[in-house]
Amino acid sequence: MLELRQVSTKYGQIPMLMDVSIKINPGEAVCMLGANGAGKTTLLKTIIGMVKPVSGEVLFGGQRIDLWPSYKIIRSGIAIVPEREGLFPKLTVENNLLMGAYYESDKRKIAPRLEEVLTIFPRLKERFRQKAGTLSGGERKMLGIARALLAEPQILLMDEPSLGLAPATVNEVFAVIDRIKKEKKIAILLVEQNAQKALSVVERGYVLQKGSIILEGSTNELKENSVVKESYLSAAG
Amino acid sequence: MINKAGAQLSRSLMAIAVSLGICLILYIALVSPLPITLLVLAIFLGLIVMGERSGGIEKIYAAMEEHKGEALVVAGIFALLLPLLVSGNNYLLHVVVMGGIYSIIALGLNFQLGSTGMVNFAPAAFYGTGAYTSAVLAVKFGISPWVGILCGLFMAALLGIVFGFPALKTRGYYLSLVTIALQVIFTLMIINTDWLGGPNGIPGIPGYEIFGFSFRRPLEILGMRLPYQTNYFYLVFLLLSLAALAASRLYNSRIGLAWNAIEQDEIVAATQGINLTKIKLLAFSIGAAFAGVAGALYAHYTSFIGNEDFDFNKSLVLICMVLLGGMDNVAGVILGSLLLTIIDEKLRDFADYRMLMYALILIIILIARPQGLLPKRNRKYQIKQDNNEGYNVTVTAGGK
Amino acid sequence: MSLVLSQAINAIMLGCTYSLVGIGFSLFFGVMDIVVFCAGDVAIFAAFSITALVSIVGLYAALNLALPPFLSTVLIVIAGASLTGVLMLALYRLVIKPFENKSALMPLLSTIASGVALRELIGIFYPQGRNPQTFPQLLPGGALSDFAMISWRNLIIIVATLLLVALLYLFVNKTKIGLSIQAVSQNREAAIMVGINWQQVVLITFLLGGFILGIGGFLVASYYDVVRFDMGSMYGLKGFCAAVVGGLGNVYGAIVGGLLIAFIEVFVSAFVPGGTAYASVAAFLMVVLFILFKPEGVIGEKTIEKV
Amino acid sequence: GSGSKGKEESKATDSKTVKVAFLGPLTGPNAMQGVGARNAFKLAIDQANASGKLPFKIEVVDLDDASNPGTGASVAQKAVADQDVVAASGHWNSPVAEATIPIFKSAGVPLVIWGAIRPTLTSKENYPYITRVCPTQQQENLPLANFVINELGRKKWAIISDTTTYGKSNTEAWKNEVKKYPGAEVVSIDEIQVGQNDFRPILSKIKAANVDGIYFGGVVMEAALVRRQMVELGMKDMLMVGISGIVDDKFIETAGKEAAEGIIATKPGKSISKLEGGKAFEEAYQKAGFKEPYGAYGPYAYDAANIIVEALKQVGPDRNKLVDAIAKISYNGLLGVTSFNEVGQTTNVASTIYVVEDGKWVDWDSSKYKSGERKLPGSK
Amino acid sequence: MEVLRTEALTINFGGLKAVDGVDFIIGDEIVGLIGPNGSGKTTFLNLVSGIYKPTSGKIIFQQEDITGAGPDAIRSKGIARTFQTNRLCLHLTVLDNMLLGLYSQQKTAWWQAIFRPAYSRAEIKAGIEKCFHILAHFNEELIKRCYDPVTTIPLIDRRRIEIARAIVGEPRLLLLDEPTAGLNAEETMQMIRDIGKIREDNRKISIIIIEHDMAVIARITDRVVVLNAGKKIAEGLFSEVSKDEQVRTAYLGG
Ligand SMILES: Nc1ncnc2c1ncn2[C@@H]1O[C@H](COP(=O)(O)OP(=O)(O)OP(=O)(O)O)[C@@H](O)[C@H]1O
Ligand SMILES: Nc1ncnc2c1ncn2[C@@H]1O[C@H](COP(=O)(O)OP(=O)(O)OP(=O)(O)O)[C@@H](O)[C@H]1O
Ligand SMILES: [Mg+2]
Ligand SMILES: [Mg+2]
Repeated sequence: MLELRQVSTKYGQIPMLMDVSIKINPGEAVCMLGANGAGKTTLLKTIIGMVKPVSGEVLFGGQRIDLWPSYKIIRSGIAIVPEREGLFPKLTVENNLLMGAYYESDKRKIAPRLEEVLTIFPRLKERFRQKAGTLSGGERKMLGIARALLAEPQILLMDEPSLGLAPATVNEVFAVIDRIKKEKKIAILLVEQNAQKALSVVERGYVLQKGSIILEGSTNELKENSVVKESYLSAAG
Repeated sequence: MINKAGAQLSRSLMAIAVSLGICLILYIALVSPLPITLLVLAIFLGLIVMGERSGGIEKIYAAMEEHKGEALVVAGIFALLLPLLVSGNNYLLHVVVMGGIYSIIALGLNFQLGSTGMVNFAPAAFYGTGAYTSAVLAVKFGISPWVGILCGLFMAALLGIVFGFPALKTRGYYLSLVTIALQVIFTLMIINTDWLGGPNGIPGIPGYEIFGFSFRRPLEILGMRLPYQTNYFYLVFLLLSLAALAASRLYNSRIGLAWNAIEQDEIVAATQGINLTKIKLLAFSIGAAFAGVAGALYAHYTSFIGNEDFDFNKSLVLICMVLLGGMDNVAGVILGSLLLTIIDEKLRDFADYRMLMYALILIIILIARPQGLLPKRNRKYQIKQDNNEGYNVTVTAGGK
Repeated sequence: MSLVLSQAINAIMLGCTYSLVGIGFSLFFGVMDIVVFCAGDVAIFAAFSITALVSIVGLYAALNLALPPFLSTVLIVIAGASLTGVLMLALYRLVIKPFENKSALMPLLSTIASGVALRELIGIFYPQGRNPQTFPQLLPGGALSDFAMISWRNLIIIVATLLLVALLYLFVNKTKIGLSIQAVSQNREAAIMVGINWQQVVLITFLLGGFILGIGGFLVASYYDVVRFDMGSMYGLKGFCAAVVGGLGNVYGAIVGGLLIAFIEVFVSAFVPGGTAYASVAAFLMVVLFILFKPEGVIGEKTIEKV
Repeated sequence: GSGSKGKEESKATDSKTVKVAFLGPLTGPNAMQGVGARNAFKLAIDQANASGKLPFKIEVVDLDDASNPGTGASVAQKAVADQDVVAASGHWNSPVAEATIPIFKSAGVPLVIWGAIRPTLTSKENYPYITRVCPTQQQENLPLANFVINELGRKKWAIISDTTTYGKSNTEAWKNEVKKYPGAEVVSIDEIQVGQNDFRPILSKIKAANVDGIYFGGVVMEAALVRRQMVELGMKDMLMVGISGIVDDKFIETAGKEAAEGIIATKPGKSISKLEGGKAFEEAYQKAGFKEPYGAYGPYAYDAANIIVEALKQVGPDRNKLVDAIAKISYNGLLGVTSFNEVGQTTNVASTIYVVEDGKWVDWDSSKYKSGERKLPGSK
Repeated sequence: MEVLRTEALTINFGGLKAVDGVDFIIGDEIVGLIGPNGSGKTTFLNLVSGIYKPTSGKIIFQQEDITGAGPDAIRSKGIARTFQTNRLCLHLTVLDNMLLGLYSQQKTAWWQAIFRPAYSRAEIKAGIEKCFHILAHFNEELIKRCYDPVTTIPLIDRRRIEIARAIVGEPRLLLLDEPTAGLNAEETMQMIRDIGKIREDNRKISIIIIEHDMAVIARITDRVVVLNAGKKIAEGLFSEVSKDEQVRTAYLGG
């Protein structure tokens, strides 16, 4: 469904991604692990066309999308959960959410979806008319996730969904990921630092290091791998 | 060892050469007609850009910082000889004197605009305060212009605090609107105050005198008769040097750092213990004080001041000087002010097209070189690292 | 008719002229987060292009042969405003776009400079451009009552101002494009992430903003019957003030702000002895006080910045 | 033989050029005044060069003071820096003249003022360096007051002036004049900005005050707008008067023919048509192909140029000698015989009263108003 | 010994009580501040560091009432902080950012900056030495890059610089807002070690730390305080608090 073939990107002169190839099948959840600054966010931005690859190609549903403008890529069925600053600070929580379903042609579908995400994150309901810019860090993250869910895409790109969330909410989020994957057959590319949790909801995973994929495999393979164990699953995690 | 000494020598020569080169460029810009001036400017800019691309400019900067003594001496000698070089042409000297006066204001404005990021559209009001204070004291009360400079400095600094007050509460566009409004109010109040001459301005302001020698008299040295502008040229040059020294020392101190921090992030600055009120008002009042001194100089130089000399357009020009030269870069600000004064004067020949050309030049500069001729530089401190005893820091900061 | 009433009418009319430019500022700032300082000059450009269309090209006379005068006027205004819209687009490309993500000072200066350039261009290239031009009378001039000041023209200006503001308000806050304009200005990356074609949105905003300024320029010039090449700088400044006093960001704030400034000016010059010379001082002082003590504007709610 | 000698001679004369500087507002809001005067000035110099009576060629250096004293000072510096510049004529704005006078004085370059009218410009201190061919503001307001107050019997006045020096001095001058006539009074004074567009608040107030006339102490553009808005507010039947600053066809054009009808203003000098050389001047001006009208001060600039030429003829291109020659001159030119008094002020102060009639400024004496065919606004 | 105490600290954002009557006390210890998202933890730090003014209640720091004091005054008294989303002066160099942390301790006034007496020189020298000393503590690499603008520094090092900046001025109380958010397990471990080192270096520094990573809380805190909806709902050793029913449902989850 989504495939990157030998994608490389640069920030100015500095190479960021090097020959990255990944593949996500329909309805599949895949995670991407990697240290700080490894290029995970860049990878997601490359998929949605915010960063243009210098070589390689990105395919989505069989079509080459790397030359498309971002809005076209998004409208063709990809949604993204932003890492940190992906909200409209002066719009209310409500309008921020509605922005998620902005290109849904069938307006009747929006109301039930809204209902649904607000039951997942009751906190957002409490803050419904507050400006997004005044939310707490965790609340913002929830809003980012909720907005992406509202789009009901074919594939959901999630950039560290557990970042800054309370433990209970983290559990909730991963439960939701599991559910939408199963119920709505939405494919998921999950970028996470919380490897333990991430590996519990995905089928496969990749490890990105300094812009290159150094490891890929099924959940179990990864869990057994020494690098993953040491860097992502050690005692503190 | 010899190699090292050789490298040292070549760097010192490089610094001297660069300094001389800049002086020559300014000189050519001054004496040539506008197209050549613009061409010279373009070439100069081209050289800088080339240097930046190839990294060569870093070597030059390093050499200049290391041997700034030599570089400054060269520039100083050049300045001392300038009245002879223009062979007593009083118009060219007049342009340079004005350039020096604007440089002083621009250095002051830079504290607000460049260092602290507070948009101030009213520097001309500070300039005017200095000028009017000193002029009124001299004309109405017969007080010596030398005392007038101090009073102008003081009054401008006071007004700086008043105008700086809005900067405590607002930022960005709002602040720019407030300062524009204050500038307009300042001009209107001068026009409406008959005591200050209203629209007539103040004519007949006396010149400076030292030991009975009037600055309005031609200067005779070595049997040569140099026009009276020469006297003012040396005075302005002296004060500009002092202003530049003060500005660069402030830049390299914790005050300059605090200004920069406020520009970047006020909340971070406050949580580091920076008293925003104090430090912001300081930027305004010191900056205004510079402009006040410049204003006093101007008043006693031209002998006439009127509200048109201190209006919004003048503020705009002053802002452009800082911008063209390079925000928060002392050398850049001076360079920018001198060049823009020269260009501004040359544009006079184009009568009807002057404002249009001015606007177009400004837009082109903004687009082509938004960071200015000499962009902001990182603060450097001279640090030597000894292996055993940690870090041996010798402070010689104060580069520019 | 009492003096106070006639002065109030003067103030309302003056306020309208300020608001007409002010809404341009509000649209660009409140929505695009950018101050387009040459808005006043753009409006005056529109007035000049309409003057040119009518008195040089002779369009009005030509149209009048086939259409009722009312329709000809509308067509001419649309033509002038469209020109202005295109001009605004060009300005965006040339002097605003290069400064995206740069310090706020840059677009401010570049638009001030382009305002100067615009008015100088008019002064130089318009025939006799530095002299005031008589603005063609396209609006019916007749008085509605014995009182000369209540004329059809004044009424049309007031109604048109209100209508413009109302439509713009609805557009910005209630339509999809309006919301996406806001989204783009607040966070471009986020706008991209939800699939907004931000370039298109920006173009539409500037086109629309130019169009509205064009209509504004037409109405302002109709009120004075005269246009001058350098009128725009003052209108720009007062319009900006109107937008700020009203609260940047609410399009309808510009009306409140414009009226407030106009009332202060008119009443100071009419009822304060010797006040005429201080009318502008009073107006600007009010603006300063507003920014300092109620920066969110007359209407507009205060929010505490989240840290 | 003789042919080659003639060539040599012309060569010699060609190589010798003398420069005279013209200063005035060539850009900005007052550009029309400056450009018109500059054209007339150039015309005179061109004529002098063409006459072949001079042993050298005169070149005009025209410098834009932009109505700004700072600019003025700086271009004056430029002018005196050029040793070839032996004399100058300048300025329409008094503050600018104020700023440049010390410069000319200290360089010993004679300055003939063609259009700045603040009384204090010509003074004992400035004599003999500074002379002036045009009358001062005081000299201009006097005949106007006499006419409208004394002869027409209008007593109650509202003053509208701009905040420039020109406006403020006019306000002062008019107040002083009004005082001279028993029963006459000024009931309101309003100061406007140059560039202001809306005068309705002021006019509404004046309307309510019921005055006999509005004295306008500013310049063309604002005057035209004031008149236009007077008509709009139903004040067409109120007299409006002014001095030379509004006597310009642009006033009528901008205010509108209808609205301008019956406006009265005085202008120093006699109307061009009445001057001896007036016709020739107008024709020459036309022929020279200048785009802009010569405006109110064109004739003064023209005479100023000729005075300089005359002095040059007398003493040659020497700054110091020219200073005295100009100050002592008695020159019969376009405006009649000009000579300067002990402070350098012209003694030639004839003035004419104009009224707008059918879209033209017409000499009062030959107007339908004088003959009683038409009635001025506000006549009972 | 009591370092900081708040009494019934409350702040209102237009009807929303983000912090609601919190009594808090910290001595020579590391206290963890935990609670669900939006429970008012960051707001509490903002109150203590003077960025927000409390609607009611008191803040007492070392026996002195500092309620309502500005952030700069509070920093000068010895409370330093970091931010939830990393906040450095991005276009200044690493060293300049560090020197800012020393601002409140340095004395050079503006006129001294101009005349630059020996005293001021010595002050700068000592300051830079101190900055290097602290940086060395976190990452030697940063000393080599001390003239690089922060924009070029990787995120994790930025976070280290932020903490280094906070402690270089030797505060009595350090407030940390989610220092390990977004770090992977290995990086988190390192951060814990670094924070531990701060305490080893300077026994007299108390720390309030906000975290959502319970492993971190368990490892380094002496005590925790739990907020929910702006109110304090529990406090004590983490091992005990984590068994509290209310805390489990509100925060930790099943
Ligand atoms: N626009 C940009 N220009 C230059 N460099 C950039 C830009 N954006 C990111 N970088 C740099 O690229 C590197 C990788 O960034 P990226 O955000 O992709 O990493 P990441 O794997 O998502 O890390 P994290 O865990 O911090 O989210 C970082 O060092 C960052 O500083
Ligand atoms: N300036 C403000 N205006 C309005 N509401 C605010 C403001 N600041 C914070 N809030 C609200 O106060 C509540 C507490 O926010 P705070 O940032 O303190 O939460 P937190 O405990 O730090 O949460 P997190 O763990 O998600 O960072 C939130 O619901 C937030 O929406
Ligand atoms: Mg990332
Ligand atoms: Mg928080």
